[in-house]
Amino acid sequence: MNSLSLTLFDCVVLVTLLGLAWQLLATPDLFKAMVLFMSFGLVMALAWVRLAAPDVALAEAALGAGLTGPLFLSALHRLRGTRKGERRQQLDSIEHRGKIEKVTQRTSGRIIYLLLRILFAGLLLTLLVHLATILLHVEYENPGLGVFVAEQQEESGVISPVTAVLLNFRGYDTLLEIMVLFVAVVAVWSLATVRFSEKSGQVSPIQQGVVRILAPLMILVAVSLIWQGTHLAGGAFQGGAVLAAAGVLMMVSELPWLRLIPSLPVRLMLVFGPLVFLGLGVSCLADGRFLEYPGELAGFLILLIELACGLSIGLTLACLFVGGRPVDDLVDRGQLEEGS
Amino acid sequence: MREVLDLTGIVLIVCGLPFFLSGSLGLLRFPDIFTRLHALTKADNVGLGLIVLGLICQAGSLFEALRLLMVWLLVLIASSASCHLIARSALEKNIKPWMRS
Amino acid sequence: MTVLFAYKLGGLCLFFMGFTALILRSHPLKKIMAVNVMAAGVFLLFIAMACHGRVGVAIDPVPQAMVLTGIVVSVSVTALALVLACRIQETSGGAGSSEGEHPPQGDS
Amino acid sequence: MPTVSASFWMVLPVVLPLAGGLLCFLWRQRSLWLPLAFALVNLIVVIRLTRLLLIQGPLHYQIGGWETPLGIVLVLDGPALLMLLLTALCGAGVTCYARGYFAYRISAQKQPGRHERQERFFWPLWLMLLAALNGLFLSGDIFNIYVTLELLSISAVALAALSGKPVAQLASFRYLLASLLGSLSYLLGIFFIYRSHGVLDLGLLRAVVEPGSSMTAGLVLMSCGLLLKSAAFPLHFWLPPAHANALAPVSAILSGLVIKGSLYLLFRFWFDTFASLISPAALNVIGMLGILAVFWGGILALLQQRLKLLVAYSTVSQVGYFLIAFPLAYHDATLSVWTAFLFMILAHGCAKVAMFMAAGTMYLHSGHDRMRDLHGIRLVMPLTVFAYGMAGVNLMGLPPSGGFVGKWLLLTGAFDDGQWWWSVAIMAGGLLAAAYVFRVMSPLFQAPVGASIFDGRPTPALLEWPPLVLSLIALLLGLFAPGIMALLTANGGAVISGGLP
Repeated sequence: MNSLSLTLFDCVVLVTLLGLAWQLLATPDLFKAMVLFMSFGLVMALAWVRLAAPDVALAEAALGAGLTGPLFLSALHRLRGTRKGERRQQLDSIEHRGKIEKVTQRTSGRIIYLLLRILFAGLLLTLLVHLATILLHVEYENPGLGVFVAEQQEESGVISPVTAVLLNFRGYDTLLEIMVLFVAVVAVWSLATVRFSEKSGQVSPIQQGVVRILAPLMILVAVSLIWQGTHLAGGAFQGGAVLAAAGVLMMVSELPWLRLIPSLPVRLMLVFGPLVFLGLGVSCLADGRFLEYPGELAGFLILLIELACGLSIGLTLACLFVGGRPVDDLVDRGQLEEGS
Repeated sequence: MREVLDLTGIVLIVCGLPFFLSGSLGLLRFPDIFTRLHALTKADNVGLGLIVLGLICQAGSLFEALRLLMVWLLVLIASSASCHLIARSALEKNIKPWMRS
Repeated sequence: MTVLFAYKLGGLCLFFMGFTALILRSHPLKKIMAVNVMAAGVFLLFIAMACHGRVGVAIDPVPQAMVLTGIVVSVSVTALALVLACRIQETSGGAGSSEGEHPPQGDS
Repeated sequence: MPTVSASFWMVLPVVLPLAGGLLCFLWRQRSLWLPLAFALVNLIVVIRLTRLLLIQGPLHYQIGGWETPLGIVLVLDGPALLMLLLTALCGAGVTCYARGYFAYRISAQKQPGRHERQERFFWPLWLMLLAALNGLFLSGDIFNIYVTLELLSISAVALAALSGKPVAQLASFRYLLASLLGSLSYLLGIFFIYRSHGVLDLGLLRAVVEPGSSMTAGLVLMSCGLLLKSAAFPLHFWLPPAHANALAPVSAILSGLVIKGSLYLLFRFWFDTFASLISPAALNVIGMLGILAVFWGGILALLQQRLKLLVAYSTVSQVGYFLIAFPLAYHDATLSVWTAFLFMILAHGCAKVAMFMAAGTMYLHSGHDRMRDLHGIRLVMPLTVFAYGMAGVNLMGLPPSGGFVGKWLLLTGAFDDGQWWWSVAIMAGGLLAAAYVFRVMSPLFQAPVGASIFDGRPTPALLEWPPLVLSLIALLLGLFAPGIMALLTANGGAVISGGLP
């Protein structure tokens, strides 16, 4: 890395990052915080590019900024929609606040409260400085596992080192991580229901038209991202995120044919990727260890796993965006009334 | 030949930058949402167009140039659509356009 | 090296800023955002560690893979936390809200 | 290195529940056989692994066939196997109990759709949690442990929120934030460790660890995360509401199994992998926190009006005992404190699972768990009350229970190296436990005021027998002590695969 030539750029990125983070955490306006959060994600993606991590940059742009932002926005929308008083969204803190206010009415209480805050800040600052000095003083940084990855690259069946680590050397981590995504969907479905068949009918025709053009393109991009993961930056997560973004766009635009009712096909799709990954891993037990792809088939198997997982991840993320088990009024109205 | 291309590229990019600058300034300084949208879309359309043209001059292959053009096209579609949506929802919320008073 | 150190310092700052906000902010959405900022700080540290800044030493892909894993995990946890926050709001409502429109909650 | 053909059994405790969770989600008809089959097969696999361990000694399994610095290795040694056994036993018990629990509630005709929905989501979440726990105990790689911890906490949070009550959801939101904070702290710790040694494998780390500021920072950060996740004293705020307001089988899982995961890791890191970094001062701090936890949890348990909250606070108190084991283990050159720690974990796991299940059955019958109003419930469900009492004996630490063996070993350890002051806390904590257990038992045995408050239906066998069996196992654990010691020292003479520090 030609380290000194771009220092100004780095400084701008860093200062923007810290400033955005400070602003988004400090502002009392939730919507503003939301917008700042999305831009924070985008600047973060810039930092990843600068730090030679294109895979992470893609994932951050697609997942961190592209999907988390809408997640927050729809949550904010739901939070505001439920109650009239936007100001009273402090769920559990009202009581707590009251206590603090009661304490701070007296001068002695105010001083103690201030002292506590100073103590807390001082503690954190000391910790920060301590950790930073460790980072500064210990000059020697281990080269890490890069050497080993480079040595074994040939045997992994893929060209991109990050994909080799993700799906071959440390494929077990990735398997569990996909399970985390799956559990998140199960958890979200167990928590809330969303009425899907309600349509506002107020979507602008221009939006629908644009989405009709963009969605197929995005799906194309997603597939190519998954495919190019074997030799360039990209892979199942990035591709899946783009796929999910296409799904989110279509849902927001209320395209008529799109329904995400948790019937068997949808559940099958959700389970498909994890099950293929797990199944291939187990089938490797036939003549080897768990997840030990036979040499000549490794590349093909990894591509297969990436495709299957990419599809499932896309659907999973879209389901997370929906934010609950979609319920069709016509199909299980009875269940909804009985449930919460 | 190479130098001419490089020079053209740089000139185009430098020409594109003021559009972004004025767009950002407009976003910060203009009085209401509609005028701000106007400022932003100018930056996106013309500024990005010039920069993409400048980059195309330095592109290694035709494929790469096409991809850059594609980026511009997509941003055009997305920005005009989102501009429309923002203006629409502003109108729905009965936000009155700013008048010189 | 100094550039990388600056990034690492930035990562640490993000971590502690998020931590402070997580403790001091009371709104659930703010808390979730604070956790995300903390996670971004840790990821920044990992990625800055991965590119060593030394000539001839390959970039270590293992921390990059770890960060990818971390990003996916944090997105899924964020989604769950957001739905949970919405549910709390919907079922308990704000103080003094109308109770009639909710079905009575049964036993545990 | 054992042959490949036999050691593939080691991945099954992870792979089978994962597959089970996916399949349960896919076929969501209420069915007993699928989750029960998976829980039983898991038990069988773990028993098979026990035999394997006894014959061959500690096992290593390279996933994907990659050598250690690059790949991930699963490690099966004595402590890991005991934790697997605990999880498999309690898991089978909880699975049976949960089936009975949901069937009982669905047949009560009060909002059956809601209970059916809860059951439908309970099974996949629970099997995923089981897989995460098994993966955690088997894992030999710090980053892989992070992923399993995340899988564990996300499924635990989802389970805790399953009851749908606003209180439970609020509690599980806090639980989620606390465990996220713990995970991030752990991840930051991994950063500091990886940057100084460039390896993630526990075995390799043990070989290269040397005192240094970066390593210490890493270990401290990781330990803070784990302490938060295991609800050690000042960081326990999230535990009682989350555990007390969940569904009964979920409370049992959370209290009996989930917090044991991070506690076990903590002990393993401090006395196995990073043992050379540990200073006596740090251990004493942990021990003091333990003493505070024992008293704080015990006193608050005494003050509770609700049965499930009492049991939850008793968990806070019991976590204190595990922490007291830390300073004692440092001076102890023999195996006794490791054994004590594991004994206490086993005994507390079985007893707490049984206790929460018994409390849940009482809740089911009476519709509440206010202790004042539970008079005479003994007449309605003698077996459940008996199970509760047996589990209580364990918490008090009376012989021949596993809790007794654990505390006895701790006490001898404390006296052996002259640290008698720890023993005062251990014994006082036992008295506190006796007080809060009897506080529950006495109303249960009083004459009923009016029997009509109880649901008139008979208690199904599935609700009665699992807590009874588990509490009896916990009670008789002391009698199996020689066998368990044999497991710990199987074929190598060392408790852990790499030997003690």
